[in-house]
Amino acid sequence: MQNAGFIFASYVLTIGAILLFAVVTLRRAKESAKLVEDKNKPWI
Amino acid sequence: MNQTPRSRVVSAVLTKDLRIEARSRVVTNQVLPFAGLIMIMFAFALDNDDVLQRVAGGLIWLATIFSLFVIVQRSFAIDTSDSALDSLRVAGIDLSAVFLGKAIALTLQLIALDVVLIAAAFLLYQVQVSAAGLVLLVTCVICATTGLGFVGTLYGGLTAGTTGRETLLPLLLLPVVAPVLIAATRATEAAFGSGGAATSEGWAWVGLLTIFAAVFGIGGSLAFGPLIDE
Amino acid sequence: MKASQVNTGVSLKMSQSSQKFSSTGTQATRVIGVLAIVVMAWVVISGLVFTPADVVQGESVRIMYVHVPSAWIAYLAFIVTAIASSFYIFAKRHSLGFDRVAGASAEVGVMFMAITLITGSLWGRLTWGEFWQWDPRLTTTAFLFVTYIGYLAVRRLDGSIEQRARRSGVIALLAVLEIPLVHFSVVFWRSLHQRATILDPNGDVKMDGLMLFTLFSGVVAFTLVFAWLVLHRQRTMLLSDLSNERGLDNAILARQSENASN
Amino acid sequence: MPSEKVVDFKDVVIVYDNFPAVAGATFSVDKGEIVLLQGPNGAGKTTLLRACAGLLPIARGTANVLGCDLSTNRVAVRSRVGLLGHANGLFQDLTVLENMLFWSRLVGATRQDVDQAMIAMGISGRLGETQVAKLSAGQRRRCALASLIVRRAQLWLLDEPHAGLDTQGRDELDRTLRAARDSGATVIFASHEIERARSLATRSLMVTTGMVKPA
Repeated sequence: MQNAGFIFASYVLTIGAILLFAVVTLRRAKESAKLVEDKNKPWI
Repeated sequence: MNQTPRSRVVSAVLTKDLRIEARSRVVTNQVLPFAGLIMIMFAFALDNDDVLQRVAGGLIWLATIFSLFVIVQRSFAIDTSDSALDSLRVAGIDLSAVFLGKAIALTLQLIALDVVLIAAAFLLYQVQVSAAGLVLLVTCVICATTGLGFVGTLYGGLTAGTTGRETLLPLLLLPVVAPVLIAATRATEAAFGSGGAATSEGWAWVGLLTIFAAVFGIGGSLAFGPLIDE
Repeated sequence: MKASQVNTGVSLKMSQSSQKFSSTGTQATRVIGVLAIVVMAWVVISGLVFTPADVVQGESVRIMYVHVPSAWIAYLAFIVTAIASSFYIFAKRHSLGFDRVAGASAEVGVMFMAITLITGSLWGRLTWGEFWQWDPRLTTTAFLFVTYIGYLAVRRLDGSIEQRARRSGVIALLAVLEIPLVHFSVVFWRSLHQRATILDPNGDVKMDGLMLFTLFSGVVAFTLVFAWLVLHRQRTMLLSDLSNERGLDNAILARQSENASN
Repeated sequence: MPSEKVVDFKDVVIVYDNFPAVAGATFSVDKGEIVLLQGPNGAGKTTLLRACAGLLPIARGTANVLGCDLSTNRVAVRSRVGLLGHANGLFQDLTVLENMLFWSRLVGATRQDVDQAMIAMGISGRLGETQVAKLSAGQRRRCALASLIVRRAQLWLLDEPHAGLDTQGRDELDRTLRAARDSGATVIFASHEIERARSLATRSLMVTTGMVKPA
């Protein structure tokens, strides 16, 4: 059924895009966090 | 220090830009044939007088907006080629006056371009215009080119001297000038009476063009200084 | 002053990141993250399984549970960008924190707007039989999407952090001015050229209680996701600004020692 | 006041293209001095001059020019300095006179100032009617210097002003700079031609790898 494919695709795309954004952000954060001292991280 | 009067800076920048164009004829010799060619190519491609009459307004403004990118880049190439823009910044003058001067010069060049494009539409596409339509057409050209002059100068200044400006400028400008493209096209169609449109329908669009020009005239005067002042 | 916020001083000691959290995480982001996952899971299950098919739209209404919230959150993100930018520009003390929030929010907004456009065209294919209609709402959304891609391109122009903040702040405010202009011209343009009545994405849907609740849960889930992403992204921006700053410290030291060795 | 500091830099770092072109410069210049910046290519002379003109942001340290704090207000200093960079800042399609009149209108100078400046740099008469694009490099340099003269700046910042000039042009330039100094201006210039420049300068500074030392 074509409908199911389209509906499924829209859910996968949405959640996939969010996860991709999150993973890329966290990975970049981890890399730069090593170079920065904790006292410069106001959220800690 | 003594600040030079705004009006003097505006007129100095305006006459400088126009005089350079009169000497170098870059816009006349390169942009005008390019825009004219767009009109001719469409005449070949569509090859149908009825269709051409209907789309004439859209083609005129599409050609204008494509030419806008070239004219804006040329306008700032004049100032960046020998770092005159740096000298302008160091001269400590009011940059919003520079913005106005350059925007007016750009608008006048666009008006000249549109006169030629509209003449081409009369010749190639057999459009017709009534007396009331002509008034609408002239007002529409003035309002639309003023808006384009403001917004082109603003984003041209931002991208001047940056790497990748050839692609960044259209990316920034295209969504912004979309309202001008739509409104000017509809007003011009109303003036030509394309597809049975009444002349009176066009004036609302001219109103939108005026609002656009006012918004970017004021926004540009305020923002131009901070944008290029680095 | 501005400089003191990012000034790390010259110190070569590596940081001992606290083990409990990942680099940009805190207790608060953990809670938001867990909540977001839970609510999102509910939206997916309810949207795909529990809710009934719509009388008019049929099964394709299920796309709405992700499409509508992502559109709303995209607009929310651009509003946040505009507010943060105006705080940066108009506040006396030009705080770079606002600039980072503006940038992070715009990035997330562009992502949600891309999701909106894609899911919207999938829905349109099922409902209208076409991927795209020149409907005012769609057209405005597409122009807005390009505008904010341009905004992100301006953020990547070279220059100092302050230059980036000033340029992009101005562009963000201009973009906000542009939204009503684009919207009115497009609505006006369509209203003069009536075509077949287009199915309104929200209007024609007869929603029962569970469907409304699922849609509402979608908005909550996406808001949580938005908050989580912006918090992390904005902190990541601070980290990369700071580590660039450290890179600069090292470059200064290298250039100075080059002098001593001569 | 016995010695009024026109330029006062303390540990100034200036970043250009992600590179610390000036890496901790400390120096000061008093009113009425003619200071020569010497040093190899890439030492940061150009960056230093552009920063003094308020064109580049200060990344670290404190910089004060003509009483303006450059890290808080770079723009205020601009109307009071005159900068001649590597480029001349001229419009190729305009004549020498048109260029001069353009800049003089912007800074509010009179036609008389323009004529005097053009005579001082030897570009009056027939040369004035020539398009800049048709001039030699040295003639363009003279034109740029003439448009700087009408600015009547309090601080002159010159990057390789002697480059491209013939002996006569250099004499005219030196005379102009001394006259400017006598009327209360301060001059900082960078040059590679040490012999010539030393006779003009009242003091020399050595710039190497972004740092400044007395020469």
